[in-house]
Amino acid sequence: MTPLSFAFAHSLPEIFLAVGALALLMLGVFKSGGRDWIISEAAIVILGVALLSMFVESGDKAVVYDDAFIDDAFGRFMKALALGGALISLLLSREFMARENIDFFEFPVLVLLATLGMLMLISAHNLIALYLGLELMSLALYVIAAFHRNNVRASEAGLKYFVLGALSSGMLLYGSSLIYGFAGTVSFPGIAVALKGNVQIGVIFGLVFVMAGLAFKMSVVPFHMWTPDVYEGAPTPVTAFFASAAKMAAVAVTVRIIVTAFPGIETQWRQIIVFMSILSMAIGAFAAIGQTNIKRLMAYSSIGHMGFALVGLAAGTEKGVNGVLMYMAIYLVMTLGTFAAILSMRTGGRYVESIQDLAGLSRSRKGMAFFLSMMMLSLAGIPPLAGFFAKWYAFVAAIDAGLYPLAVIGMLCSVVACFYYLRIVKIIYLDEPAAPFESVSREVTAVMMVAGLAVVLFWVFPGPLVSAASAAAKSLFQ
Amino acid sequence: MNAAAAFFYLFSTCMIASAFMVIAARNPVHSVLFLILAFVNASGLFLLLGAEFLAMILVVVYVGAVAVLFLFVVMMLDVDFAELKQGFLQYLPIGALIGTVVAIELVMVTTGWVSSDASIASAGTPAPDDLSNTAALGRVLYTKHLYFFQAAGLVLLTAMIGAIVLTLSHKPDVKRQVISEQNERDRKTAVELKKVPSRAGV
Amino acid sequence: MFGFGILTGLIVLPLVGAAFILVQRGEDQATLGNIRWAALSTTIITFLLSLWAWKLFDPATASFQLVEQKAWLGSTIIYKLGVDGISMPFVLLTTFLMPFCILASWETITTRVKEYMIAFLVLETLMIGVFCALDLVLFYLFFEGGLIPMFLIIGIWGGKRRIYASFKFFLYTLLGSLLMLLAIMAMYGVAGTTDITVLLKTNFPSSMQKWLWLAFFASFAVKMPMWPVHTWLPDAHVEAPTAGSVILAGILLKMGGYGFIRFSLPMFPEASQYFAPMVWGLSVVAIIYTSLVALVQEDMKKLIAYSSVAHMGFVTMGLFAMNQQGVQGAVFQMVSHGLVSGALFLCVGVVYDRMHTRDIAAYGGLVKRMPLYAVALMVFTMANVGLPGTSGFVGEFLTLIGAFKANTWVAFFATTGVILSAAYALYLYRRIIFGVLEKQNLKNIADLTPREIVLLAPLLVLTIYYGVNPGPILDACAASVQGLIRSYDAALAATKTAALLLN
Amino acid sequence: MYSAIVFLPLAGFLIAGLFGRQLGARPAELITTGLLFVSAALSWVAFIEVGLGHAPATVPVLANWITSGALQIDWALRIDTLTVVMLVVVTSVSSLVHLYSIGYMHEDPARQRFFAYLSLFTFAMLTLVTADNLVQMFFGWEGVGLASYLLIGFWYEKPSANAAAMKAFVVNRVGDFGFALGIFLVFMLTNSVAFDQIFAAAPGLANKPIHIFGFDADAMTVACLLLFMGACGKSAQFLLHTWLPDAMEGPTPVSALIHAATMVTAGVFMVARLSPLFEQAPVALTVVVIVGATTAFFAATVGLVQNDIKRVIAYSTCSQLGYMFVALGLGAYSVGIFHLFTHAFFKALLFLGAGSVIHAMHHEQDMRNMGGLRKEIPFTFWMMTIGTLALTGFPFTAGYFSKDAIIEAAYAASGHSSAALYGFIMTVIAAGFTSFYSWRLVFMTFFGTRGANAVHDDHAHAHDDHGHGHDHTPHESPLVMLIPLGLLAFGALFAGLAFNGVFIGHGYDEFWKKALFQSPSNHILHDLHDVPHIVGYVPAVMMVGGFLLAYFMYVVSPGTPKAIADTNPLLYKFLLNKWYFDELYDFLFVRPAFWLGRLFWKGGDGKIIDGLGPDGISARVVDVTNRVVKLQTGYVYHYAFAMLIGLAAVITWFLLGGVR
Amino acid sequence: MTIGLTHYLTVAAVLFTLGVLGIILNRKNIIVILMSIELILLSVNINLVAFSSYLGDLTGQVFSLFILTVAAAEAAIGLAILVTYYRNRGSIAVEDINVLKG
Repeated sequence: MTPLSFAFAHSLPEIFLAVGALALLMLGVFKSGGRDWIISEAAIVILGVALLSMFVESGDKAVVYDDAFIDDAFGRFMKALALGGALISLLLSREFMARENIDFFEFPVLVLLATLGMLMLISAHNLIALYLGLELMSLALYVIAAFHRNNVRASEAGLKYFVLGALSSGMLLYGSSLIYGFAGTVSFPGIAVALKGNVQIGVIFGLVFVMAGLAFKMSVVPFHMWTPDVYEGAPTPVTAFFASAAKMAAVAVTVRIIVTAFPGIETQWRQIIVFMSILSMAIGAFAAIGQTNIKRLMAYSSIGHMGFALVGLAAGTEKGVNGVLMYMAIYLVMTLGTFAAILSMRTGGRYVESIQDLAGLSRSRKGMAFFLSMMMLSLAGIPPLAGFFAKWYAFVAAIDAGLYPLAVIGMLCSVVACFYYLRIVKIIYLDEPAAPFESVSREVTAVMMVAGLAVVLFWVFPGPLVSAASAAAKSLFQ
Repeated sequence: MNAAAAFFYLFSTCMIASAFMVIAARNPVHSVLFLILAFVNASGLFLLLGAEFLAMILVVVYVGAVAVLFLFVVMMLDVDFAELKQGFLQYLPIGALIGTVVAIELVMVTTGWVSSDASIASAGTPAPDDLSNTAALGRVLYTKHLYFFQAAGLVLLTAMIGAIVLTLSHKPDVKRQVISEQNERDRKTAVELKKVPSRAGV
Repeated sequence: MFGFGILTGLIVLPLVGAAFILVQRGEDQATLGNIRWAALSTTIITFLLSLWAWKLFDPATASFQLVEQKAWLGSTIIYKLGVDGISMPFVLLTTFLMPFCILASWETITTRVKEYMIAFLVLETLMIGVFCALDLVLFYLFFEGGLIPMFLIIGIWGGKRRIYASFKFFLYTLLGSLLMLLAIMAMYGVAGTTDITVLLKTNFPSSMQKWLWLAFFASFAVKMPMWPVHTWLPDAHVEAPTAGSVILAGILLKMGGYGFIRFSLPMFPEASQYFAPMVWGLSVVAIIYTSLVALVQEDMKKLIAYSSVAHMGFVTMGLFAMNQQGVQGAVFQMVSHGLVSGALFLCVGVVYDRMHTRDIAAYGGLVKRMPLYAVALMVFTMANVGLPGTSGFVGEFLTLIGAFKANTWVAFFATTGVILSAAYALYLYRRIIFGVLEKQNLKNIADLTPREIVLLAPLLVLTIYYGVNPGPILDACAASVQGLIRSYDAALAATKTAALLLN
Repeated sequence: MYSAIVFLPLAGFLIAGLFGRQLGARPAELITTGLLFVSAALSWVAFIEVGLGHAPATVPVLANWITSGALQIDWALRIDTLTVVMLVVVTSVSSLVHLYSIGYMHEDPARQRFFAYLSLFTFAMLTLVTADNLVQMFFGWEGVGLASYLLIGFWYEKPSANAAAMKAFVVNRVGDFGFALGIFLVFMLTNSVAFDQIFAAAPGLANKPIHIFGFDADAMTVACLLLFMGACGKSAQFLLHTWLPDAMEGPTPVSALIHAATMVTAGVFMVARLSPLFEQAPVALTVVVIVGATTAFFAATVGLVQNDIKRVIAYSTCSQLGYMFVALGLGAYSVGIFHLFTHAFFKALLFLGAGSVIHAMHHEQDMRNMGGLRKEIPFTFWMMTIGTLALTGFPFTAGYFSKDAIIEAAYAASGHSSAALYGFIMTVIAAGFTSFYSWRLVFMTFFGTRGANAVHDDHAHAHDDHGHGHDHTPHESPLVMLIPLGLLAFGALFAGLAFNGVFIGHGYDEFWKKALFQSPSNHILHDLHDVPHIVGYVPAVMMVGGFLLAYFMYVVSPGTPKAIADTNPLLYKFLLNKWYFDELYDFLFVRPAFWLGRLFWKGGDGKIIDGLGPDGISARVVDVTNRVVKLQTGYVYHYAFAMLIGLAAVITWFLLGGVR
Repeated sequence: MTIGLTHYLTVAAVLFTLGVLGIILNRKNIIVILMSIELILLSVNINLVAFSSYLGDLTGQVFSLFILTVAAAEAAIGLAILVTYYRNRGSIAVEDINVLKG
């Protein structure tokens, strides 16, 4: 057993977050103001510090807390994404929460706790750690989904999310129990060892159940049904948080468990992944076409994008993981940028969510129109925008692994998907202007601009992300 | 048939029957009570398996806390339970069919379990022979599984915050006790003397 | 400059202009004037720079020149630019046509001038990039990127059915190119690099070649466009603003042909050989079918659009004839078609600006009021018909003669296009220009303005110049085409030997 | 000098075309005409030097045109006897027509344009005849087509003129289709398109089989037939002749220049030029004879009943071109060229004379509205008579020598070739018809009384609006129009006599040098002189017969034609409607083309391609979308159910599939 | 007949299925759904404890212990959300929860 200090050193960001959350909680309670920006600012700082710590090279990977927690480049990469997502979501939330009169201090605290859950999830190295991380994240997410507690839609969203989420974690647990029983261990590498030359169908069943639970969190078809409703009903910044940070954690743990625990049954899990990937891409593409609410549309869009990310995972190779990482990183930026834009949609003193409200945006708000359009086209995967590179890396891996039908289906779906992204661009640029939007806070605009520039100019300077992702993917296979 | 087997069948039959009643009962209060029954039976099964600590915990936590919480909410929300569960019957055939299929498949798979030396050898926390179940758990819970313990704590904290933030409402028309204010009261602030003119009313 | 070469300069220059326009503020006439002049001068400077590049270019060698290379996406996907005799003419064509597009939009575009100019300049960057890129991913980037500005150009400044047209254009071409993207990925998987110069030397297994070829074909055939995936073109053309049509016909269509020469033929010689009959068949159908369709059109732009499809049929036919005449003819045909169809669309724009209709029936007897216009249109119509002495002839003739060597039936049917093109083109001309000027609203129509003369005169001169002296273009690509064909034949011979050895 | 001959007209075209408006009409006319006369003078010098003298045949290369692999095409001038003959014909007639047009067109507001076109035409024709390779010839070939198109459609406000112009171009293109394929095949066979190389390679290609269009055929035969198809188009031979009569919509000088003297003879010239090829393809030559003879006969029959003065002459031209091809097909290339040479003079004369008549009649072209003009325009009458005499082959006029030579040649060859026999019979009959319709024209126009058969159809008056002040007294044309008539009449009378010897007689070898090729087995020229004298009289008999018949029907008994027409209405209608070729083609090609076009457009593109393609797919996508969206009911239990089904499906899959 | 692991697993499987069916079939009352979830978790616990016992490994019991903990937390959150929802909507019928759909 490694000394506890060593373990602490490797889980410093998590500890920092946990302590920070507790401190802020106390601060919030004792200040008793209820609505104070200090808390959320402090939370942002905490997240920022944790994010920065991810860039500190801490050497090779280390497994601590008795096989429960792993610290490696892959984890750091995904944690950085999750933290980034959380940070930006929190940044975006400030104005919204204030305007909607729900700017309670608990919100930043819950976001911190959820983020902590994500980090634990990303670093999980056995099934118990996975479950606890997942639940810590989920419980906090259930709450903040319903955070707009006087709003029917928000509480319905929270309720649906909770019920289905609980069901999914039940499935995950059932699967975990099967895996534990058949492999005799909960440790990921232990499972991999136990599976060597001795594949029982019980483990495969366990894997299916576990994948179902994780697929729910990733919002992958057929475990995606909650996504549109919850995305629509939850407060917009919360939706942004779901779509960004929560996805990162879910994908990260899926990748990790598949790569480290189940390399022995590649054929089986690949079938599951391919199945889910194809369905997700198709449903994401088709269902989004009929949407009129932009948050709902983003929900279907995210379903589709998870399908694309899974294309990379289906390869199961280092290249594939690299593809997933690139995909998630770029997807994160696009999503946050889009949600920043959605948060800029405010007319007559209230937030609007209808796509038609964007009509003629290019006349009234040129910058926003441009960035949102670029975001849409990037989500559609049109080069030279960043979204193209995301698809590139994912599909290259699939092609490399010989998954041609999957790749072809994916491409066809992306054409269908392109239609609705294009429709938004059309509404922005080609339609007659609707009521102009009111001005929004500087941070929302800044997020939109930074994300937009990153998406548009990614191709000019792709080096850092590419090398970081490939290093992260490599670390997973060491 | 030995006693263990008899008890096993007793507990499991009761448990499954009450579980069925949980979802089938018309009155939610009955559902909660059947849930309690199911947990108690499960606790019996745990005892049969030699997990005494968990058996007790199950009774304490579930029967004592969770089930009561349910009961509390059911009562509080005062929902109408007289309505027929039409939908229940509508989806019963297909639901039951798929459910049965899943159950049969699960059973088929679990019968394939074999205890292999390899899986026993890979056990992360072998059960010590010289300690009672509770003691053995206690030894690992705060040492080996410290991380889990802390995480569970955070989960509970989250649940607490969540429950509070969602349900605690600061209604403006509700009078609340503020101790400092109470303490600071004195005659001057508490009592106001008014000169009431006679025969004029207040 | 910073280790970048002249080609990067060509690519960046329009972006600089776009950036300059971007920072212009205000909606008043002076600002709009500035924007227009900025766009025009940017394109002209780019053109001059491309001329300088041409001066540095040595047509005697088949290898890539002016090559520059930088690390980009990791070590295998690189930023690599270069031109050879096949791409150089297209680069020049692009830079040459751009000032005309700007000029053509000078007065007709009055709304959102700033965005319009930026879209065009960005488009120029992307188009030049397509022809200069020596890395497949980079190529794809530019190739697909062009969709965005073009989508906006059609969608914002287009005609009545612009939404339909722009969506059709976008999604149609996207579908094709995504399949190509998969092929690119597969090639990357096999070769471990996307450097085109390396891929040109890579031998792909023959079973794989067919799939790769088909995937590339899907993209280029749509882009060309070949029959039966051509239906987006008439719609796009009809709805696009004049300059958009010019670019579409002048350059975007050429990307497909360029792609065939650059990728399909040299990289998948066996598959090209295998599928050549199919391409011939489609080309012939395109030539006859679309010519007939052009004959019955009632919209000027649609007619020209259909004739473009027919002319592109000659290009594909020539390319897959795979001999010196065919391929060189195809290159020439593309350049020539760029000039001629661009000019024709400009001509349509001239009357459209005056009458705001493209209905052929709305015109008639224009020669009475617009003699200069009639002359210009006559020259371009004749070039479209392929009259010797105009640039249209050289390409058509060479592709046909090349095709004849490859397959006489193909040439036979394709040559009927000579008759049909005369029929539809002259029929159009007759209905617009000739006859009695009896429509009341045409009575005061004015002849070409100085701006329009400046617009059309250079194209007219070049159309005739290249018809009489096609040497500059043919010589430029001769060595490269020769190299292409030599390696193609060598590859086929090698497989044949291998097959014989196996037996 | 040779460059000057070719490029002076181009200069004229550019000056008149580009600066015509600034210069004004008169300077433009003078410049173009002047340049043309210089060119003509130089041509005669060249003719004397190269043809009659001993200046060597040269091929000065001007510039490279197209180079692509083995294909090397130069701009070059091939100067040999054949060329100079054509140069003389082209520049002479052209310069005279220019001159004539100054008078004829003097009221037209767009004269500059007219003269520019004329010069452009001349330039194109000159490049055609000086071409050193097939492609350059094709350049000239299409160039004259363009000029012809422009000139026929010169009066652009006339719908019939526009239609005729288009028809001319398109029908010519049909011929060019064959020509182009011929060029391709020649290139494939010889790897060159330059005449020297082709001719050098030709003997080696005789009887060489080739697989083409799915058939095995004789290479040279196929090549020559394809090339001949081009000749047919340009020279308005049977089946591709329909454009020529319609082309009469153009101003009359145009008809004289293009549709009589020069352009239509390009086909003849081409076959003669390519004689080394045709000599290797006897089957092709047979086809040439048959087509030529058929045309000669067919056009003559139609000419019998036409009422438009220009159309009569047009059909006559068509018929005469048939004669030329008969000669070529027999291998008597020089005879064909000789007829071309003489025909140019008398046919241009006839056309210009007709123009003078029309001019006098204020743009009236229907002969039924004429009559008795002999008195009013005597000079024109005499000129027309000379032309008619030459055309019908009156002894010692130009036509006598060339036409009779053709008939004799046909007879000479008929012994061993049924095609030649056919040619002989047809040409003889056609000679009679020629005589008849030519005299008919003269009699209807110049004899009798005005308007004896008057009809008023709008067609004839279509361009009254640019007529004069309407004084309907015919008047003699100005001098500037009469001088060309006189000069051409001189040629029509004496060209045959003067050049008979060098073209087809004793001076043959010395004159032609090696410009025309005859294979060693070709003795036609020799046999020609050995035919029985009786054969020489046959045409004369036919001529006299035709004259007498015409005289009887139109002077002695003017009611006869109508009576004959009434008794044979079917035949009359058949001939009057030109054997219904236009209707047939309209039915066979034009309508189907439009019908197919519409079918492909609405049905093919609209319904099938778009309907199954983009539009159909997008509609299906929307259907799918609607269904998918319906799945999203909003009910938690449905969502959970979906999860369960997904789960059940996957585990069932694995259970059934087992551990693979 | 001795009671083996399979027996326990079978019981757990049936219980799991019942729990899932409870979620799917129940139409009227969301609280029953929450209780069904508890049934699912219970089945998992039986599984884990049974495995733990037969493997002679405590990990399963530890896992089960934490599941119990989390399940309690989960129930709390679930009921809290339910209460919020009830306040807004005045109903906890499952069929009423479909404002969000499509």
